[in-house]
Amino acid sequence: MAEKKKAVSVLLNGLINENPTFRLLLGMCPSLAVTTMAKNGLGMGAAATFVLVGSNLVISLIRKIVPDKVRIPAYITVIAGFTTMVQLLLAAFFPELNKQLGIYIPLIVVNCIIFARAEMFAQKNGPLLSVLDGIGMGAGFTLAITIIGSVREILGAGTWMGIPVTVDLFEPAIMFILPPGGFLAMGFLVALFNKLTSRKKKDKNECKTGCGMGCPGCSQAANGGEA
Amino acid sequence: MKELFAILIGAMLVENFVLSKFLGICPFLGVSKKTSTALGMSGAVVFVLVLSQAVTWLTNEYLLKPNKLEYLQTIAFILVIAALVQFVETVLKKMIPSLYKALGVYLPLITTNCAVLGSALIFVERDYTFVESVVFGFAAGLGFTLALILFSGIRERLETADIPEAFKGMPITLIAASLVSITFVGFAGLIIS
Amino acid sequence: MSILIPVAVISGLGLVFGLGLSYASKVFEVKVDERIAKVREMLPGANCGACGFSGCDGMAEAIVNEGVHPSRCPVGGIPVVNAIADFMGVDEGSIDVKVARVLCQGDCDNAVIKYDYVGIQDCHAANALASGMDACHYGCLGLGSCKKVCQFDAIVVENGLARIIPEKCTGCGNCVKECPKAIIALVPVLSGFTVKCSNHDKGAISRKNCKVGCIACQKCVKVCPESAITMNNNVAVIDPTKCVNCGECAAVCPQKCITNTIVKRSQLNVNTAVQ
Amino acid sequence: MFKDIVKPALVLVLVCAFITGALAYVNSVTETIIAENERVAEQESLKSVYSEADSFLEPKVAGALKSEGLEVSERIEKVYEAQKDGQTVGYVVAVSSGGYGGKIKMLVGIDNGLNIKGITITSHNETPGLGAKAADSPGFTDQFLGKAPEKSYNVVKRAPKDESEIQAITAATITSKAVTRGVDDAVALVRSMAGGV
Repeated sequence: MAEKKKAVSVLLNGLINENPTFRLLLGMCPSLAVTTMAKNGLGMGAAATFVLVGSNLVISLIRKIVPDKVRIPAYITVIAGFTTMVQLLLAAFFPELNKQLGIYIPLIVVNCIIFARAEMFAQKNGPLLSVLDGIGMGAGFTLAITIIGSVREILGAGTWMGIPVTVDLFEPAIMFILPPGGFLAMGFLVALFNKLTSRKKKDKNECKTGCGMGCPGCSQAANGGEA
Repeated sequence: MKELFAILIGAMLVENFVLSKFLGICPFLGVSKKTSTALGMSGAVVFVLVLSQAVTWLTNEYLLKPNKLEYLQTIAFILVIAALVQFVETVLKKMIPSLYKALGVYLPLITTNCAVLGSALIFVERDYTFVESVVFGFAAGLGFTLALILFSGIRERLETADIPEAFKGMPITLIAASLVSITFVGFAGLIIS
Repeated sequence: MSILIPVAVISGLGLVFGLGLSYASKVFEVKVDERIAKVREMLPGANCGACGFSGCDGMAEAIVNEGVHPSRCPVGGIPVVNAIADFMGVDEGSIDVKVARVLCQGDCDNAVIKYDYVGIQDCHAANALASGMDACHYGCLGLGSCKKVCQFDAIVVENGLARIIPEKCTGCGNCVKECPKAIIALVPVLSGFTVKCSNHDKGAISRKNCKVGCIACQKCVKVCPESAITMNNNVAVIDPTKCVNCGECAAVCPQKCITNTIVKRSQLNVNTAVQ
Repeated sequence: MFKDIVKPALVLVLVCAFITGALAYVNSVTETIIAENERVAEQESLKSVYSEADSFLEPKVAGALKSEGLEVSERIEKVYEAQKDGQTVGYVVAVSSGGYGGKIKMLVGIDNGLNIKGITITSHNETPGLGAKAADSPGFTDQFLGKAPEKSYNVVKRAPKDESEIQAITAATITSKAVTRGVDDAVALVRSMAGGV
């Protein structure tokens, strides 16, 4: 039973409390560059998940025989192998998505998430757990960059997945499609994510500040509770 | 000669790797806490970028192109980069231990740095000559350094600012990065070709 | 057939790099005493500097090369010290585990304040402004500078007063150095009773500034059977080595500023387990 | 000696060989499909520019054209001959001219009578919303349709008076000029190829 519970916790781990993009802030390059459109985010997420799961599996299988001296090149070759496989498959069967994602597909190789998971997780755990971790992390990554993609697309181009959403509500701010918009959207989303997930941890009675404004000061600065 | 100059300025300002092409963000956000570490890191990145551009160009020209193996570019390039970084790491550890200590953990981090592989893929896409691609790598490294040092100065000031709870740490850094990258959008019209 | 060429090319590259890397790591081998790596692993790795070295790496090197005694690392506590001592073949020696304690009880309800401080939430900043908003010149400002610097999350600021959780505290001493009022002291974990006040004003003044301040009435000094309490410029100080935790002083203190902080053995954090 | 030099190298070679083997196999499967996709995409873009033609010959690269002594500016990349039931009825010229954000690549369809059949911009990185309008909204490129003028077009800010004037996109004059220069070069090339018939 514990084994099963651990597997489930590893799977869910990647989604919320260790979400690679919002929590660990890994894989920033693709998540900022590709998310000009929600559809791109989804495509990129799926491709990255495939590579992540594949490489986690293979790396966890060969982790015992790879000597430490060539550990990094060997793992990187495995990841590159899967990335090229995705590249070929995309070019053959989804040419349109391939044109959009362009230079960013080969960059999945250096996507920090995959290499980080390989080093941190796959190297220490068995194949089954690694695959689950890959799926969890991949899903977390896909979820995150699709959200970023949607935010940027709605604000920047007034459409969502190509369907016009805000026809005359407001003039879309093109800035969100440009690089600065990527940073901005990402910044606010991470802040929102912190706000949501940190609510549980804050202990009520801690009075945040000194007695600056006498005791009412504490309540005003903390979260409204009476000091 | 004009062409090289255009590439140099282009890669450093117009298509700044970090702020407009989104390559190399992980170290950019991770390492820019202090200017000294930022300097160390960008020194390593420029060094590796130039070397990797040269080696990857040669591999592409004499190994991949003759036997039409373009699809193996990613795997060959990343293999070269990983080996190169590890080689540089071992040599530095022996020859200049002080520099190695200063770079510390950032050196292996460069292997997964998107900027290095990104610039290799770009010179293939634009099929630059050997000199052009090395200059492009060097310029990209300079662009990375410029962005990193500029940004680490800002981040040091951020430490003392009074930031709302949820924005502490990474979110405020990202927002600061977006403001800096707006300034770089201003260079867009600079291409002289 | 067309599979052979790519395999040959990439494996050729792999071979060249594999040989090159392993050869390079052999040629450029840096002689490192592997014991240092082992000791480094045993150290807690908090890099807090309590041992006086630049971090755990510095400490590990010092233990192996200069024969420094592992007990200099307070954070690890007994198990770490014993492990390293056995590994290095050095006798463990005795170690008195220390815990930090805030010598003040002036929270929002007890301490009188001089002005409303609306500035950066940092004790140094407040202290720079007429030595803080508390009327009592020596009192805790409760703005959490110590909390910011504590790596073990052992300090909680409640109601304007910093309090240290003995179970989590590893005695690294970072908060002692950080506090602008210098009212955090490192006391042996065994010492039960401490005077939780450090104001040196005369009784009348301290009574005006704080409801629970020590007014130097010296009742505790007279009643202590082991005469472990001495007056240090209008504030009582209990000498932990002499104190037998009888509790007489706490009972007789009119201001209730001597508190019983005996930590039950089970609560102790495994790092600071007492011998 | 073996343990720390040969073994790592051997493992690395094995990993590389195994992975590349799998890749080569995948490639052999997908290679034909990718080539097919590219050919279809190319035909489509050519068709969109020259709808009447039913087939296009293999493109001639700029270098080859120069050797034929034709007027080839450095903006020209290659030329496809457009055929209608076996007859060469016109040409599609692939041009790339320097715009605001970088190279703008486009295809210009011109028939033997020097009428411009159609223009599509295949790749650019102009600023979205401004320069990008040249590619997104057909309004700008449609101005070129019809008879090409004797000398070259000129770009005007206000409403065009006659065939040879093109109204620039507001706040994107560099892009408008770049596209116009590209079309001029294409017309000049086709004029020299079709022998000014």
